[in-house]
Amino acid sequence: MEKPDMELIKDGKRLDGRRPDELREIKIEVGVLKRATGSAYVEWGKNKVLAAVYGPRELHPKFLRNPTKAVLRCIYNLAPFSVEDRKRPGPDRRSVEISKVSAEALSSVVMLERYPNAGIDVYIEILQADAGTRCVGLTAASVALADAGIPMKDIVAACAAGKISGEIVLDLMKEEDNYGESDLPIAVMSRKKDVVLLQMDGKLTREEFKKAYELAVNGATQVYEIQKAALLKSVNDVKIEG
Amino acid sequence: MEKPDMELIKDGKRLDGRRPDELREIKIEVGVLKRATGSAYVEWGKNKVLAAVYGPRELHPKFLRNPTKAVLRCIYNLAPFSVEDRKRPGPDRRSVEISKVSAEALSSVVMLERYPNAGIDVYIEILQADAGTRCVGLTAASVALADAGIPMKDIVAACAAGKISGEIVLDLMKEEDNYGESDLPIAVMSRKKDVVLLQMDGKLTREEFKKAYELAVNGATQVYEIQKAALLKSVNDVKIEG
Amino acid sequence: MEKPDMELIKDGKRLDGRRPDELREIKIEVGVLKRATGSAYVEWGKNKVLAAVYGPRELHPKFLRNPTKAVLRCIYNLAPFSVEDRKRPGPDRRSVEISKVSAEALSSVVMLERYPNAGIDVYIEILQADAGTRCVGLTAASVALADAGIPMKDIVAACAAGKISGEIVLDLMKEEDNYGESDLPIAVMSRKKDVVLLQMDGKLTREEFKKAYELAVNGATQVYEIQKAALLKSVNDVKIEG
Amino acid sequence: MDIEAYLRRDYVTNLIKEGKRLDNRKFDEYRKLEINKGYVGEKADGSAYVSLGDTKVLVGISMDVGEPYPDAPTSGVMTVNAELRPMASPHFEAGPPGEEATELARVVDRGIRESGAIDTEKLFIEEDKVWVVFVDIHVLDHYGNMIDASGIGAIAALLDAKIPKYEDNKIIRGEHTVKLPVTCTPIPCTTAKIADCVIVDPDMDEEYAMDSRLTVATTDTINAMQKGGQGTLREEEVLDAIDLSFKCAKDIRRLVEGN
Amino acid sequence: MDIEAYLRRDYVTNLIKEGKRLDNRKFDEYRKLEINKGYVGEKADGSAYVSLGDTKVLVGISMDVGEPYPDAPTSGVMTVNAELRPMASPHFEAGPPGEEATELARVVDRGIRESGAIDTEKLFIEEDKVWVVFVDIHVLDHYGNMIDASGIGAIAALLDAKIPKYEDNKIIRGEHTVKLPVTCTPIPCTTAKIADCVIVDPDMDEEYAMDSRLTVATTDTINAMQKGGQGTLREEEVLDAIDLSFKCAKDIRRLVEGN
Amino acid sequence: MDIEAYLRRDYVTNLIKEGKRLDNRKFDEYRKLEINKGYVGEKADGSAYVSLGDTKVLVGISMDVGEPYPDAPTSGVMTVNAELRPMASPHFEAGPPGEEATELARVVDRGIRESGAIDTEKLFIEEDKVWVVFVDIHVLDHYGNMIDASGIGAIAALLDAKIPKYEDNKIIRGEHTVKLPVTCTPIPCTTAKIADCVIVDPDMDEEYAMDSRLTVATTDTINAMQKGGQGTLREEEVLDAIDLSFKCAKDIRRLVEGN
Repeated sequence: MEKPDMELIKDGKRLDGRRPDELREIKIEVGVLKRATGSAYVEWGKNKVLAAVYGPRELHPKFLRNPTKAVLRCIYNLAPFSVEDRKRPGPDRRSVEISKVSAEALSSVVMLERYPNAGIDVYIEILQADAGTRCVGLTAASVALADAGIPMKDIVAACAAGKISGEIVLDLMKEEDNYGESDLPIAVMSRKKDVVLLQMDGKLTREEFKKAYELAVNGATQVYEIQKAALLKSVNDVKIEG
Repeated sequence: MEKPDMELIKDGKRLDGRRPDELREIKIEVGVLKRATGSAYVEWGKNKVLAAVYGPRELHPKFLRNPTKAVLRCIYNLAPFSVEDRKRPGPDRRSVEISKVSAEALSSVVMLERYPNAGIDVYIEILQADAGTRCVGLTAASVALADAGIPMKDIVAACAAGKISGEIVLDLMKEEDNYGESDLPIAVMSRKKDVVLLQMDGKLTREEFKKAYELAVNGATQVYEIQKAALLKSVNDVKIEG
Repeated sequence: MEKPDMELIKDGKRLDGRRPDELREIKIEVGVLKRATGSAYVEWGKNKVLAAVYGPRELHPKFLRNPTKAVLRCIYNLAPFSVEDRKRPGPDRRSVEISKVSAEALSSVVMLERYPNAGIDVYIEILQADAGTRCVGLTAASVALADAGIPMKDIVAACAAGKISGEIVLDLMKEEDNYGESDLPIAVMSRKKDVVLLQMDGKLTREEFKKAYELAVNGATQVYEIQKAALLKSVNDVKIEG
Repeated sequence: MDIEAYLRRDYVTNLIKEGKRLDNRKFDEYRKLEINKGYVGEKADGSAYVSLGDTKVLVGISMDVGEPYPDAPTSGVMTVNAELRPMASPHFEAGPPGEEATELARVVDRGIRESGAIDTEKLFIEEDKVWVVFVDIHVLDHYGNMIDASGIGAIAALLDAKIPKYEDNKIIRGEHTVKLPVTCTPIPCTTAKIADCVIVDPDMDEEYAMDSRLTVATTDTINAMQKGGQGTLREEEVLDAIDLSFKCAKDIRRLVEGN
Repeated sequence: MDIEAYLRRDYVTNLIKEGKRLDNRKFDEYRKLEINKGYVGEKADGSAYVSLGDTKVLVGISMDVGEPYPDAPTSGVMTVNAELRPMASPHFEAGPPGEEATELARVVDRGIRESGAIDTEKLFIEEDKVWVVFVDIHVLDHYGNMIDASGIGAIAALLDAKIPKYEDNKIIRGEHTVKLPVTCTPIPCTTAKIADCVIVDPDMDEEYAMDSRLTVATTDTINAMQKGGQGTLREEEVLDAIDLSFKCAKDIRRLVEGN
Repeated sequence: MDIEAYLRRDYVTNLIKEGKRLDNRKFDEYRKLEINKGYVGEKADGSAYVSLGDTKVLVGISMDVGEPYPDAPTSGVMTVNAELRPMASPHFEAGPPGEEATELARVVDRGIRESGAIDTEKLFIEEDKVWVVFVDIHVLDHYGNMIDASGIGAIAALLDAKIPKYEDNKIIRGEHTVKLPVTCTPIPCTTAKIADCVIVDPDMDEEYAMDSRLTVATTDTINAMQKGGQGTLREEEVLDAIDLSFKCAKDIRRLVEGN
C-alpha cells in the first residue's frame, strides 16, 4: 500500500517527457461501429477506448421507466486483456462506481425530458488501460452521444489533474497514478465549465486542490477542442460522402 | 463435530449462574426505527436483534400475489460482525431455512385474509448473536408487527429448551448450545399455547421431549409478558406524548 | 491434454468385446414419471438417462413468447454423482452448449407452429454417464415428446461414431472417448436421415468423416427401431390396461 | 391448476373428516416404499433409488478428499445437497436451490448428523486430510412427502457406500476398500395435520390440503424435528406425531437395512 | 410515494430559497450526532452505532488473518463492505450490494485508506500472514446522508477496535492484545446543492430535493471527494463545500475521538 | 425490429433463390477480412483486432502462471472466454455469458485445442506450475458470423503472443522472452443454408434468413464441427460445407499468418 518514493519529475519534465501542464496525445474517431446508434473511439496516451450509444429506445424492465424523462444508463467495462494482470470478466466494485458517476455526469447534459419513458444506454469499453480511463470513457461517450444525434445542452469533456513528486500536474499516466500522491478526475460542461463529475483521492490542501481543479478544467477545455474537431470532421465526411 | 465433555451444570447452577428453568435477561423496545411501518429491538442475554415490518404494501413481482390473502415474507439476516468469526454477507442455507420457518410461524397469527394481493415484509437483523437467535428474532418480529398495527389473532412468543449435561434446561446460551446434547426452539401463539414453530436437533427420548417442550412453552409465556409490557408502555408513551 | 497411446482394438474387437460397427446395449422405457406430460428412461451401455417433457404450456417470462410458434427449451443436466469425480451442481459451459444444440435439434421435428405463444420444456437428466450422453439424452427426449403426445414430423434418433486406434467405430464408450482420436455425435430425423445435430472434435480427414458420418447415421437407424418398439409397447400396454 | 388444487383440497379435507384417504390408506399407513440400492453403482460411491408411491428420489454419494473443519481436525465431513429437478414438478424451476430445497437438505442433514450415523472419526486420513462425504439428493418426481423419500434415500445410499482406494495422495476411482462406517439408521417420518387429524406420509393432494406437517427423524431417540406449514399444532398432536413416527420408522428401517 | 416525494421536493426547495430548512437547522448545521462505540462488543473486534438524526448505521470490525497483497507484502489489508439492509428503507432490496451500496463503501474506504488512518505496517504477522481488517457497514434506518453516518461509524469503530490474540497460528477469539493502530481521524462531510444553495448534512427530504451532493473527507488535508447526483457544481460551490467540510469535521472529530 | 427482420429475411431468401446475395458476393465468397495483430500490445501478451465486413472482434491473450490439470501435470492450460459486449448488438445484454457466448467460446476452443495448435508441453515451468493462456474474445460489433471472426482473431492473437519473463516465482510484466509456441493455424469457416443453398460467411441479414449453419474448423484435417440452427442438413450439404471450408481456410490462413 505504501507508495515507494520515485522521482516522477526531473528538470521540469515528466517520465514521458511532458511538461507538468501538458496532455498526452489524444486521437478521436467518430462513428466507428455499425450496429450502435452512435459511437466513438478515443486513443489517449496508451489508453484505447470505445464508446457506443443505443437509444432513445424502449426501456426494460418496465419499472425503471420514468414518465417525465428518459433514463440514461451507463456500463463502464474493463476488457480482461486491457491491463497487465488479467482482469476477471464481469463488473467489480470499481467498475460499478465509475458506471454510476459516469451516468450521472452524462445525465447532466442530455436533454432527457425530451424522451419520457425511454432508455438511453451508453457502453464504454476500455480496450487498453493506462490511467485516467474514466475521463477517456466520458470523453468518448459524449462524442458517441453527439454521433447518435441525441440532443445535449453541452458536450462533456473530462480530464484529471494530480500531485506527483510534490507538484500539481495535468493528466496522470500509469506510473504517475501508481506512485503519485493524489488524483483528481473531473468532467465539465465544456462551455460553462460547470463540473458534472468530480472525484478525488490522496492528499491535497485546499490551495493545492484549487490549483489542480483549475488545471484539470483547463485540460478538459483542450479535450473539448479535439472532440469538436472530430465531430466536425465526421459531419463533413458525411457531407462529402453524400 | 464430536462435542467434548464439559460440565455445564454445577450445584444446580449453570455457567452464567442461572437455574435450569430460568430465562436470560430480556429487554424489549418498541418503535425504534423511523422508516419502517413497525419495529422492535430485543436484547436477550448477549443477543441484540432488530426487527422491522413494512406493509401491507404492493407486492412485487406480481406473480407472487395471492388474490385471497396477503403474502408474508421474512428475511432473517446475521450481520457479518454479529459472530466471532466474521460471517460472509449474504444468505447462507441456515438463514434461508430460518427465514422460511419464521415466515410460516408469523403467517399463522397475522390476519392475512384482510389484505388480498398485498405483501407484508418482516426483516430480522441479528446484530449480536449468542444462541437462540431465531427465537429472539421471532419475538422481536411479533412485537414489530403489533407496532405496525397489523391485525393478529395472537402474539407469537418464542423460546428454546434443551438438554445439557443430561438435564433439561430453558433458553440455552452459546456455550450450552455448543456443548449441549440437544436444542428445541419453539414458538407459540401466546394465549392458546399452540405451537407455530418447532425444530429440534440432538438426542431426546419421548419423555425428555415432553419435558423440554413444556418447559419451552412455559418460557415463551414469560417472554409474552415482557412483550405485552413493552407494547403497553409504547402505547402509553404515545398517549403521554400526544 | 496429450492422449496416451492405448490399444483400443485388438483382433477386431473393442475393449468391451464389441465389433467396430456395433452399438452398446440399449433399453428404453416410456412413461416412467407421474408429474411430467411425457417421459422416457434410457439405459445405453452404462449410461442411465431420464427425459421429461412439460407442455405445451404458458411460457414465462412473457418476453420469450413467439406469436407464430411455440418455443422449445431444453435443459441437459449431469447429476453430481453421475460421474466418478463429483460434478458441482448447476450448469457448466458444456451443459449450456449441449442444452442449446439439443433444443435446436428437437425444434427441427416438433410442430411448433401449432402452439403459438406456448412453451415446451424438455428436461434431460443424466443419472449415470459413460460417454455419448448427449445422444442418449436426445434419444430419450424424443421418446418423451412422443409420450407427451406432442405432434412431430419425425422421431429424432441419435448416435455417435468416432476414430479410435486409427479405425472408425460406432458409439464410443468412456475409455474410447477418453483415449480415442475423434468423436462425431449426430442426431437425425429417423426417416429422411437429415441431420439435426452435428458436432465433431478431434482429427478426421474428409474421407474419414464421410465414413464416420454414414456409420453414425446407420447407428441412429438402429436406435430408431428400439425407440419405435418401446413406443409401440407403451401404446399396447395402455390398451391392455384400458 | 389453482382451481383444480382448490377443489382437490376441499375433496381431500372432506374425505379425511370421514376418516378416509383418497387412495384408501389408513391414517397411519405409509405408501408403498421401494428402495433400489446401488442404482448408479458404476460411477457413484453409493446410491439408492427410492419410490414412495409415485414420488421418486435418487440419492448419490460421492467421496472426495478434503480438509477437516478447524474445530474437529480428525473428523471426516458430510455435506447434504438437494436439487428439486424441474422434471419433478411443474412448479420447480431450474436454478440454485430455493428455500424448499434448502429446508429439505437441512432436515435430512440433521437427521443423519445428530444421530451420529456416520462414524466420522474413521474418515480421518492424515493431518489436514479427511474423507468428505457428499450426499446429493435428486428429486425426480414429486408426488408428495419429498422429505421422507429423500431422508430414506440418503441413509440407504450411505449404507450402500464404499470408501475409494487412496494411494500416493490420489483417489483410485472405480476401486474401493471398505464400506463407509455407518453406526445406525436414522429414519425421518412425516405426518400432516388435515382437519385436525394427524395422518402419516401425505401425498401430493394431501399436501395441498394440510394445515401443517411435522417431520420426526428417529433412531432409538428423536434426533431431529421440523414443523412446516402455516398451521398450528397442539401438544397432543405433536406427541401423537412422535409416536406415529417411531412406529412407522421400524418397518422402514427394516427395508432400508435389507438387500 | 412518488407524488409525496414530488411535493416534498417542491416544499423543501421553496424553504431553502427562503433561507430555511424543514427542521429549522442553519445551512451549515449538522443534525444531532450520537456515537455508541463498542455497541456489539461481545462479538465484534470493534464497533460503533451512529445516530445522525433519524439515520442509524451500525459498523462492525472483524479481524482475521490472511495474505498480504503481492505488491505490499508487509502491510495489513483493509476491506470495506456496505449493506443497505432492506429494513432501512422501503426502496432497499435484499441481495448483493447494488451501485448505491458500492459507491457508499468505496467512498468510505477512500477516506480511510488515503489518509493512511490505519498503520498497516503494524498489522504484519509473519511472511505471507497479515491482519485483515473487515469494516462492515450495516445501514439500519435511512433518513438521509448515509455516507457521513457510515464514514463516521467506520472510523469510530476502527478507533474502538482491538487486535485479537494470535497463538500457534490460531486466533484466540474473545481475547485481545493491543488496540488497532489508528494514526488519524478522517471525517467525511457531505453538502448538498438545492436551489443554488449549499447546505450541510442533507436529510431524506433534502436528498429528494437536491441537484447534487459533494462529499469531502478530511484530516489536515483533503483525502477523498465524491460528487453525486445529476446536477452541476461551479468552482465557488466546490470551494465552499470544502470549507464547510473542514469546519464541520472539527466538531465531529472531537465526538468520534471522545468516550 | 421484428417486422423489419421478417421482411429482410424474406428479401434475402428470394435473392438467394435467384443466386444472388445482398452485397453481391458469390455464394463461396468471404467478406473483406482485416487482421490487426498486436492491437493492444502495450498491455496484453498477444492480441488481434479482426474486421470481417462490419463485424468487429478484438481478441486478447493474457498469460498467467497456474496449476496444471491433474491428468496432464506437465502441460500448460488454455481457456477461452467470449463476451458478447452489449455495444455489439441491441440484442446483447450485460451479464455473465449466455448460451450464445458459451457456444461461441466452446467452438473456438475446440478448433484450437483439437488441432493441437498450442504446444502445451512447452508451457511447463516446474512441478505444479505451468503457463495458463487466457484467450478473451471481445465481440464489439456484431454484423454476422461472429464464430469465424472470433476463431480467426483467437489464432491470430495466439500467433502474436509472447511469453512473459518469469523470475524468482514472479512474472515480470511488460517484458517477454519467447513467442508462444504455436504449431499450426486452425481456421474456422462457417457456411449457412438458405433456401437449400449453401453460402459462405453469412452476414447479419443472412443469419436471420438461414435455416441452419455449419462451422468447420480445419488444419490439414477437420478438427471441429458445429451445426447450429433449427434446420436440417443432408449429407451432400454437409460434405459441400466441408469442401468450402477447406477452400476458404487457405486464403484466410495466409492472411492470419502474414504481417
